[in-house]
Amino acid sequence: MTPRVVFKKASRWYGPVMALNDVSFELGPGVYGLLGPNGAGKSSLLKLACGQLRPSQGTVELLGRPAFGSPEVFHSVGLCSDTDALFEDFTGFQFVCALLSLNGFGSIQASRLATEVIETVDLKDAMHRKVGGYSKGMRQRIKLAQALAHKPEVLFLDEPLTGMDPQNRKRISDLMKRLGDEGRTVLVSTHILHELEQVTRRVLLIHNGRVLAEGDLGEIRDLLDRHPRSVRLRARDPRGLARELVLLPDLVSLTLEDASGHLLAEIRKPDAFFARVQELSVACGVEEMWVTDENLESVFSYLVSK
Amino acid sequence: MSSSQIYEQHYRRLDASIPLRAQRWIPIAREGLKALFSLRAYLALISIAWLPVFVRLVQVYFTTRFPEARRVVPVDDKLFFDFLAQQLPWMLLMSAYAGAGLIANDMRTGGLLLYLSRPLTLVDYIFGKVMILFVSLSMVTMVPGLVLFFGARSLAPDVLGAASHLLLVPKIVAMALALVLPTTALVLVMSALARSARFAGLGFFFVFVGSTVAHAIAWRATRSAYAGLISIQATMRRVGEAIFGVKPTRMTADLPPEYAFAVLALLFLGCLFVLKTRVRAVEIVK
Amino acid sequence: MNRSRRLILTAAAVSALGITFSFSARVTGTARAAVGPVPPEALALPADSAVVMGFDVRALTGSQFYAKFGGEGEPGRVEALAEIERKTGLNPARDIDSVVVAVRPQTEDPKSAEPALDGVRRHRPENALVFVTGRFDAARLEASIPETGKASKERRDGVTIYREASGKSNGAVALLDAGILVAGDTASVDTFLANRASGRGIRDNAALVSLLESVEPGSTFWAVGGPSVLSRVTSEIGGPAANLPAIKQVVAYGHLDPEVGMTATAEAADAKSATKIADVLRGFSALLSLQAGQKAELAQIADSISVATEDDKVHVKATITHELIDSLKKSAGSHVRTHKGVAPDENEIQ
Amino acid sequence: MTSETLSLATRPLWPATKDVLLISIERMLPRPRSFWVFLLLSLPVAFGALLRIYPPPGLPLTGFELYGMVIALFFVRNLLPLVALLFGSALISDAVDSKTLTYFLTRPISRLSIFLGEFLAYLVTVLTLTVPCVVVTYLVLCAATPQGAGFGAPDLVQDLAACALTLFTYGAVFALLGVSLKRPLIPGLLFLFVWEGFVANFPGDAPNYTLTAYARSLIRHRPAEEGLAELFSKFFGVGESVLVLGFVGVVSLALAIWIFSRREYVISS
Repeated sequence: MTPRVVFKKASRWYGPVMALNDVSFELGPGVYGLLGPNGAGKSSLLKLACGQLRPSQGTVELLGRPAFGSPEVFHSVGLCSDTDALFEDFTGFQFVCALLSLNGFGSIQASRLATEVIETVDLKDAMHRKVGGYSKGMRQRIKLAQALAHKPEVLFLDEPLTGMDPQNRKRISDLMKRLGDEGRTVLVSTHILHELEQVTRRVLLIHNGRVLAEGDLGEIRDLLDRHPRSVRLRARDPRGLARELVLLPDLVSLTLEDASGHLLAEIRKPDAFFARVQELSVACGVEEMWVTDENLESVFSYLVSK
Repeated sequence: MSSSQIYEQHYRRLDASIPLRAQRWIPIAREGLKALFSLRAYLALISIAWLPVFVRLVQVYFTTRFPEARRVVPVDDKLFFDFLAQQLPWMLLMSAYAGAGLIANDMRTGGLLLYLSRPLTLVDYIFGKVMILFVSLSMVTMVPGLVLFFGARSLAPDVLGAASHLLLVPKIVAMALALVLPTTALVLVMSALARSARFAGLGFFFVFVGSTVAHAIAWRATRSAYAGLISIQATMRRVGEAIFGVKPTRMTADLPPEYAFAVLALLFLGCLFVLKTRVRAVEIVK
Repeated sequence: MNRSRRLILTAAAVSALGITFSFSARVTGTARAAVGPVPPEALALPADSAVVMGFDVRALTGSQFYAKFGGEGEPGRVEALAEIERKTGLNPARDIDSVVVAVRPQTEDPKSAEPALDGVRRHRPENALVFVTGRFDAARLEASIPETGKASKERRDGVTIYREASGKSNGAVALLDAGILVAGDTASVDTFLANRASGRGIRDNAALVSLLESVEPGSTFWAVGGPSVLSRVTSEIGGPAANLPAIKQVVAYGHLDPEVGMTATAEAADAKSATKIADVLRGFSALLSLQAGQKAELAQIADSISVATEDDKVHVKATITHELIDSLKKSAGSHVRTHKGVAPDENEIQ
Repeated sequence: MTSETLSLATRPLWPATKDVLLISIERMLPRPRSFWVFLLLSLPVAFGALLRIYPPPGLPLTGFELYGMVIALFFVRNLLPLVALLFGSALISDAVDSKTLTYFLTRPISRLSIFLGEFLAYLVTVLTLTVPCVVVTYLVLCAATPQGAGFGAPDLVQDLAACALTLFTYGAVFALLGVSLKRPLIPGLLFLFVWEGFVANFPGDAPNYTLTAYARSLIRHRPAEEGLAELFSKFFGVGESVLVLGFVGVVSLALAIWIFSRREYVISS
């Protein structure tokens, strides 16, 4: 099957700033994660993919046509952008119907499709309320609804789960999985790793405008686990706390900073460590805890340095 | 029947123990002005608005070399009145540029909440914003007016050198205040009423131009000087004419300057009142 | 999309109702709508006007007729027009849309009727008021006035009035707005302005209104005359016309494209007089035919004129093609060239 | 889920334009800004009503003349260009500011459709706000006067056409500003009040280069000029004015469409 999204040596810069550097990949059916820290170039990549930006160099193709300047492809493409922008004076139903009309659906068909998709994103009760009054999660879901309503072959979802409660996160994650299983191409961008884990194992790792890795999420997980993370703690009784924590098997190092009274721990299995700290919090008077490098930035720095 | 304790639930006033600083509006004004002065377009606007000062100074210099030219272009009170009156379009453009977004942007983006989550009162916030605009508008009216006066005085000491001419300084300041204060208040009201800076700026122009045109029509229809009271521009001009003691235009010749002044004062106070009631950090969604 | 649809429909309904109301007011006559070819603004022309005539300058300058014959002109005339334009900024062909002229009978003014130096009491020309619509450069018009005589300027109720104060004549020009100019003798201009303020005017003269309403809509030029002036016309022209019976009223109108056409209806005192007038006209036509040997075009002209009577009315219709005018002009030109320096033949039609 | 997608071809121009138009009208017309503009445009109605109810002694003008002043000075010369600036400059830039342009740009419709739909929505919106105000002003000032409401009926229709043309041309010019500049307000105001305001009353051929000189020439029964304008203002024939305004409007629209079609809009959170 021909790939639906093709980047060939695509680069994009805004003035002197390089947003995307020599990116090449192809996407077929299925769900893909676009993973990278803030400012990595995820949004620029998505904008290039759905024809909002021209590549400064190289080519970007969508459904076999140049992504920029081919509005016809949007019969089969949906975008849920990261901007929190809606037609504020429209009801949720009107909003989806209006955008369906732009796709060429007549009013009856648009109503049917809109009702159907609004049910899918669980907004039926609020569909006749103005979107201006929606909560953050509801806004996110109606945005998703307009992207899904015309049943596109290719879906670009930029941070789709932002602001949703756990129940809806689950619902939307399941929906994304289902769409992938149906043979659609879904590219989901996020900087939160575990959000992706629930949806797909195929990821594109992007950092500083470059695709660092393209592959299975498990491998990245392993990389992460091999990379020790630093945790800083402040407690009433730092020495007592240190005595208990040293006993943990996956502790790499533990430093007591005398001047500030802080403990600095390097750990491999964060889950077990956090559980133990929880248990000790009352006895040792744990007052504060910072995970100093548990962001993707540090993981990527680690990956880059490898 | 058993009874249980019912707690009265209400908001309690927080008695902050740290007293508020005295000039709390200063950081707002300072940061706002800093942001404006970093914009090239703002500086360009000020520069263009200052061109008439140099033209007038050349004019004054010319009359010192050719005193007979003073019969045509006299160096007197009217010179300064005309100068300030001609600065009006620049002041309006500056109002739309520097003032339209002052409150509108804060209310749209929720920035107002950030301000009010500091030890600041609403009055401090409004005063800070007023000062940003006041300074900006003074930069194209009062300041160039004073520069023109002192420049002209040093170029033509024989005409403006006498101590009595120093009275022109308060006159220039007074007319500049008559121009700047109502404009500042009106622009800020428009900025508080509109969520978009563009709409606020245009809304201000709508009101200003609308009142001027309405005056023109009402005057032609009634030939009554009192029609001038509906025009912000006409009242400003009339007050200026009275301050400088120059001959009024025929459209406002019979309009008592006190009335014009009262209209401007009412406009200013009314706008401040609207600002006080309208500027809210949290919008109640019904 | 309901809210916007409701707003648009409401706006459309209000506007449509308003426009319909205005036009029905115009049609039902509750308004001061145009009377025949006289535009509403000109209805303040004096009610005692005896002759009213008009010219649609726009239609003229836009016509094929003008394209063919209007561009030519004697050099002197072109220069004169250029001079007018230089002085007043007015290019009649470009700036004037229409002209209406009202001729009033001379008022009995003992001073103005005093005998001239030779002791002969003459009829003064009738008072005339010219109403012009178009675009006027007020500043240049004003600037041009002092050059032609001492004039005073007066502004009254938004109207600028220039009065000639030289004493020789008593003309006045009023610029009503940038698009309307009224000129004439002071009394007539004042009457016009007074009528305009009070809503009175030509409508008060029912006879004239009915004449005006019989002018064919869309005519390029037209004229109507009532009895007060016409009764004197025939006697004053002199010559063979002096023997014609008096004409009570006349309506004439015409157009220039695709051919020059004119229709005139004159009302005589009775059927007998009408026949007499018709006979004179037919005689004139026959005279033209007789000269066809010298000029073939004259026969064509004679053929194009038809005269008919109907009770006390005489109808005259004439249609002259542009080609005929062209050939007439050419032959006239050649004639003048042949007889260079000699007075034109008395039979020649210029 | 069965695929209901249509064939991969950009939607035809007019149906797509119509759909954009319907959405854009709904986003433009029933908004507070339209309400405020409507209030301002209906000021002459209140003014007229006041004059009719309490006529000042010795009012020297007829109702029709007053109406002429309102239409020429208030509407065509001042307020309508401002209305055009408000709505026209916002055409695309409002969608950029509110970050909703992406919704249009990710549909199978051409950018030409988007622009035309938005521009038509602008025209419908401003005409919906303006036309009733002009008509009602006319009726309030002219009905039941000695001249009557029918006196200027043809002028009323002609004036409405003049208003529409003014809104079209200025709207197109400001739409061009809106798609070309990030902050079109100040350049727009400079154009209106410095260029149009002064140059139209300059001597010589200077007024030929302003739009207002042509727009005001369209009002046949305009009042006499006063002040500087009385000395220098220039008027043109109706045909010439219509041609020039139409030409400038069409050229501006074409340029705006060209720029909009080629431009990238980087909309980010």
